[in-house]
Amino acid sequence: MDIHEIKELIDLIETRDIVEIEYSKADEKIRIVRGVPEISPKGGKPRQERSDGPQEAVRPEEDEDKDIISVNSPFVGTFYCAPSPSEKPFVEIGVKVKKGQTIGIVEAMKLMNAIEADADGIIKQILKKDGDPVEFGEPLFTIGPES
Amino acid sequence: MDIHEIKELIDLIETRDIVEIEYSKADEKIRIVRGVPEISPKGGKPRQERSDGPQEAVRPEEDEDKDIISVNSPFVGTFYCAPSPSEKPFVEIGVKVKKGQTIGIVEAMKLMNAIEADADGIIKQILKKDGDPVEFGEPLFTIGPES
Amino acid sequence: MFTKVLVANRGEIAIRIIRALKELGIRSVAVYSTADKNALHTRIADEKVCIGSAQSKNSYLNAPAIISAAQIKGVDAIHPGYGFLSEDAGFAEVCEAAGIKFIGPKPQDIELMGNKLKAREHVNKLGIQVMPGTFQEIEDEQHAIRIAKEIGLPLMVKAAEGGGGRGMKIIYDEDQIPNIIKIARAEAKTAFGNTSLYIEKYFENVRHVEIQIIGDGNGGVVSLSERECSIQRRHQKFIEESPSVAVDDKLRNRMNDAALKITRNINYRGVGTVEFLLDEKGKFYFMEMNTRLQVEHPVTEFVTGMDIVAEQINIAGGQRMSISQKDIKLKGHSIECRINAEDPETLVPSSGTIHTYIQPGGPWVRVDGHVYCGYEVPPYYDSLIAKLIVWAEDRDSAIRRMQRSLDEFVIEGIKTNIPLHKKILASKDFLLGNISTRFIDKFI
Amino acid sequence: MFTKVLVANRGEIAIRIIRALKELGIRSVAVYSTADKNALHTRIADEKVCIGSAQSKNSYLNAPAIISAAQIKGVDAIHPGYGFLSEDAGFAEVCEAAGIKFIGPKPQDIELMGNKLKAREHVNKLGIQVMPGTFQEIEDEQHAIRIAKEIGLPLMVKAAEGGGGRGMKIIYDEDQIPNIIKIARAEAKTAFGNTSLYIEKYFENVRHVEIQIIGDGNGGVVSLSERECSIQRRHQKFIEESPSVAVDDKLRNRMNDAALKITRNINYRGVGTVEFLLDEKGKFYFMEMNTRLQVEHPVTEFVTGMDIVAEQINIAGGQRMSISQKDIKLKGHSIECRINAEDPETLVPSSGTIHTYIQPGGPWVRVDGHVYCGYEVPPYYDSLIAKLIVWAEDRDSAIRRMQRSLDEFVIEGIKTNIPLHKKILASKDFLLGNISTRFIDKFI
Repeated sequence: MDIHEIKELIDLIETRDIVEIEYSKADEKIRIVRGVPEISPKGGKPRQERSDGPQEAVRPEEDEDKDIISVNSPFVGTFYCAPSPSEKPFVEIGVKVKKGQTIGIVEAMKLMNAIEADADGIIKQILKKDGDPVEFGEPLFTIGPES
Repeated sequence: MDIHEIKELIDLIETRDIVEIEYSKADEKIRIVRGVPEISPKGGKPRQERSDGPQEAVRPEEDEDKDIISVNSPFVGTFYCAPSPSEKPFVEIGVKVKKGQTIGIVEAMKLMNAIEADADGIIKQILKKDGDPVEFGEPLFTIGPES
Repeated sequence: MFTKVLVANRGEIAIRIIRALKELGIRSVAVYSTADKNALHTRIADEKVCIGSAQSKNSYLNAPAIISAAQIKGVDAIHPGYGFLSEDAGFAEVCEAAGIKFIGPKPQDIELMGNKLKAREHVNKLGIQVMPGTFQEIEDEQHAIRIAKEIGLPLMVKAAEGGGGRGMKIIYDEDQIPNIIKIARAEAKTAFGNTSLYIEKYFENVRHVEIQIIGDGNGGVVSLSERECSIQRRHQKFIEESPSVAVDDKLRNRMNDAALKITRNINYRGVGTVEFLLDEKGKFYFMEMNTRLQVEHPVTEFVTGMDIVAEQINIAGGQRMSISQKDIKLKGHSIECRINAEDPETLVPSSGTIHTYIQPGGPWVRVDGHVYCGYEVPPYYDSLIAKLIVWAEDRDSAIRRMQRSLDEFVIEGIKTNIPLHKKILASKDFLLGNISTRFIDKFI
Repeated sequence: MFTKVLVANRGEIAIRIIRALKELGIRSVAVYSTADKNALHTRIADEKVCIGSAQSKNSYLNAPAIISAAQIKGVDAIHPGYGFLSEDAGFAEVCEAAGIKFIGPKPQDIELMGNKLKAREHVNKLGIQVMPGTFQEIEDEQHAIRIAKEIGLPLMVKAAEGGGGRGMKIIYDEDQIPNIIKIARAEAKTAFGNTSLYIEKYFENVRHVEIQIIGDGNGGVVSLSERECSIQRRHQKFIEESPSVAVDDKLRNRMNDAALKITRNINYRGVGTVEFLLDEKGKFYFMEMNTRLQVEHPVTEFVTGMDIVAEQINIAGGQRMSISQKDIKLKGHSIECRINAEDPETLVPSSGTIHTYIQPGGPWVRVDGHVYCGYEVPPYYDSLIAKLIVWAEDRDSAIRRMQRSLDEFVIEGIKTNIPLHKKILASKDFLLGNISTRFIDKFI
C-alpha cells in the first residue's frame, strides 16, 4: 500500500459515514467502523414528552428493513381510509398497490387530499384509523415489496 | 516509507479530519481513525474566567515530573519569603531543603504561619513574591529531587 | 371564555402566550414546523401539532394547515402572536368563517392600519399630525421627483403594505430617486406582494415613541402610555424602555389622547401600538399603527403592572376591560434588550447548538426566551432568542440592573448581540438619554 | 459608601448579594471553598478568593480565613448572608475590630436575640405576648417535669442557642421527658456548643407568621409587614407567601407594632425578622427574632417594591432609611417555593451533575438560583439550589402562575422537591389558605 492508496482511503473515510478503517494483509483482516455513535447532546437532551398531546408517531421499522417505505401525511388534517363513510376502504393490509394509486385521504379545511402510494408494493401497515387526526409528516401507511 | 512519505502523512493528518494513522509494513497493516469531535463537556463546560480577580495559579508541572512536589498554602493570607523584611529569604531556587524545614511564611490575621518543606529535596520554583496575597491551596514552592 | 386556544406562532412569543393561557386555566395547543420539533413552546403547551416543513411559508405562514390543526384539535380561538399571520386580515376572516375566534382586532381594522396610506388618511382626517408626505401611492419617477421638491430632501420611500421597519429606503439626493423607486418597488413586490409605494419626509434627529393601547371593542379603549424605541439597528428595534426620558406628563397626555382618538374612532378591539416620531421640540407625528401584540410589551407590563397578554385573551373571550384610564399609573422604569442570535458586527444570523446557557436572575429581572442548554438554533427564523427585561425604581437603577444582568448572561455555541448591548448601556449618551433613531449608527 | 465588599457566603444568597453590590456600583469579592471552584457566585463576582477546603468549618465557617481574605483584598465590609457566620456575634465583633464593617446588626443585638431565653425576656418585658414557657434554662429532668405540669403537654424543648428551626423536640408524654432532655442536650452541645435548653408550649394548629423589619440604627425602623411561612417540613420552611390570608389590616397593624416595639427599643440596625406563632383566634406569640437577611425576603420585595438587600447595604454604609412606614403598601400577592436538591420522598439531599436545566420565565417570575446546566451539586452544603418566586394581582393568580412555573422548571440529573411543590400547590386546602405548620405532615 502506498501513499496514494492511503489518500484514497482517507477520501473514503471522509466522504462516507465511516470513522475507522483497519487493514492487515497476511490472512487478510479488515475492520471498518461506521459513524460515531451520536454524541448525545449532553445537557440539552430534550426530555421525554410530558405533554398529553399526541405521542410521537410510531416510526415504521424503516431501519430494520430498507425495502419498507413509509407514506407520510403531507398535511395536518383528518385521515380517512375510504372515499366516503359508506364505501369500502381504499386498501387493506396485504393488498398490492401501484405507485400513484390513491390509498387514503387527508381532509384539511374541507378539502379532500388524496394520499397516493409512493411505490409499487404491498400494504404492510395502516397506521391510522378512519377519522384520526394526523399531523404533517406523520406516517400513514408502510409499503413493502411483494414477498 | 521515507521521510517525505511521513511528512505527507503528517500533512494529511493535519489537514484532513483524521486523528490517527497506523501503518506497519511486514504483512502490511494500516489503521486510519477519523476525527471524533471533541467530546467536551457539552452544555456544562464552565467558561473561562472573566473575573479580573486572581487568575488560576499556574500549576507546577506535577504531571510532567512525578518527582516534583508542590508546597501549597494552607491558609489564605500574605506570603513572606523571609522571617522579617530586613532578613534574608528562607530559601532560594536551587537550595537543598529537609522535610519540615521552614521555607516561607503565610500571615493571616497577624499570625505568622510557618510553611514547611513537605519533603527533602531542592527548591525548584518559588511561585510567589514577598508580600503577595495567596489563596487557600495555592502552590507556593516546588521541590524536586537532587539531580 | 375559551377552553382551548391554538397558538399560531413559535419562539418566545408562543411561550409568552402559552404561559398566559395556562395562568388563565385555558388549554393550549402549540403548532410547530419539522425544524421546531424540540422547541420549548411545543414542550410547555398542553397539546401540539406538526403543521409543516421548516420554511415558514409551509408552516407558520401556512393558513390552511393552521386552520386544519385548529379544527382537528377543536380549539375555540387562535392567537397569532406577532409577525407571521398576526396582521393578515384575510387570515382573521378565515378564522372567523371557520367558527374560530381570532385573538386580535377586527379584520377591517387590520386592513385599515395594514395599508399605510389608508392609515395616514384615517389619522389625518382626525386632525392628528401625520408624517409629512403623500396620501396617494407614487405613480412614477416624475411623481416622486415632484414630491421631493415639494417636501424637501431627505425622504423615505415606504411600501404601502409594509410596516414594522421593513421595506424602507432613504433618499438623500434627487438623482437617486429613479433608481431607489425601482428597487423599492421590486422589494415591496417580493416582500409584501404589492408594489404600492409612498413617500414621507425623513427626519434625522428624532425619537421613535409609541403608545400601547388596548380596547375591548365595546367602546372601552385605554392607553398604557409610551415606550421609547429609538435604539434601532437597520430599522429594527434593539432596546426599548418605558417611560421615555423625552416625554413629560403633559406630552404623555397629548400622545395618549392622540392614540386614543385614533383607536376610539374605530371602536378598536384588542391590543395595538400607535407609533409616532417625536422631534426635539416635542412635536410628534403619526407613523403607523401595529394591530397586534408587540415584541416589547413587557416593559409596559413592568411599569403598569398589567398583564397585557392575559387582558388581550380575556377581551377576545368577550370580557370588558378590567381597568379604566385613571387607574393606569406608570411606576418606576423598565428596559428591554433584545438578545439576537447574530454576529454583533455583521448582524448575520447565527445558528448552531447552544452548549452553555446561564440566564440572569434575581430581583426585577425577567427573561422571555425560548432557548436552553443543548438547543439547536435553526437557521430558518427570526434571530430573536430571548428578551431580557428589567425594572427598577428609576432609570439609572434600571440601567445598572440591566448591565449586571447582561454581565451574567452566558450564551455559548452561537454568537449573540450581548456585547453590543453592553457597549450601548455603558455609553454616556445612553445614560443621559441622548438617543435618537440613529443612535446605533453613530455609536458603532 | 463602600467601595468593595466581601460576601462571606455561597449559593443563591451570595449571588443575590453580589447582584445588589453590582447594582450599587460596589466591587464584590466572592470567597469559595475548593468544592465551589465552579460555583456561579465565584463567576459573577468582580474578584474571588479560595478560603479553604470543602467542609464548611474549614471555609465558610472559618472566620480567620474570611477576615484574612478581606484583608488581602482590602474590602470595606463583609456581608455574611444567612446561615454560616451571619448570626455569630463574635464574628461581627472581629470584623469591626479588624476595621471591616459587618453588614448586619450590632453585635450586642445579635447576642441578645441569639440567646432565645434572653430574647424571650426582652420581649416579655415590653409587654408583648411570648410563647408560654420558661424564662430560665432547664436545670434537670425534675425541673422539666414541673414545667410540664405547669403549662401542660404537648411541649417543645428548644436549645437556647438554637434557632432557625434547628434543635427542637416535641414532648407528647411526661414519660418521654427524661429521655428527650438527654438527647436534646447532647444535640445542642454538638450543634450549638451549648447545652442550655428551655421549654415552650407546643401548639398544633397554628401558623408561622413573621414580620420583616429594617432599621438604620439611627432611630429609623420600618416594618415591611408579614410573611406566611406555615408550610414547613421538619421545621424547615418550604413555601412562603406575602401577605398571609390569615392576617387582615387590623391584625397586620398589631403585628407590625409588636415587631417595631421589639426592635425600636434597641434601636435596631439592619434587617431582621420577628417570628410569631398565630393561632386560629388571631392571637400571636413571639417565638424568636432572626438578626439577618432571610431566605424568603424576595416575597416581601415583590409586594413592597423595596430592594431589601440594597437597603441593607446602604444602611450599613451609613445611609438613613430611604422610606418611612407610611410609604409601605403591600400590592398584590407573592409566593416562593424553595427548590431543594433532595429526594422528595425521603428528603435525603441529592448531589450530582445537572444535565438538563430549563428555568421558568415570563412575567412576574423570579428565580434566585445558583445552579446551571452541567453544574455538579456538591454534597457538602445546604440542599437549596433555587428559589422560585412569583407575583400576581391576587393569591389565586399567584398560585396559577406558580403552578405553570413549576411545570416549566426542568432539572435533570439530580432529584428535587418540585413534584412535592406541585402536589401542595394543587391541593384544595392550600388553595383555600387552610394551612398550618403541620400542613405537610398531614398532606404527605
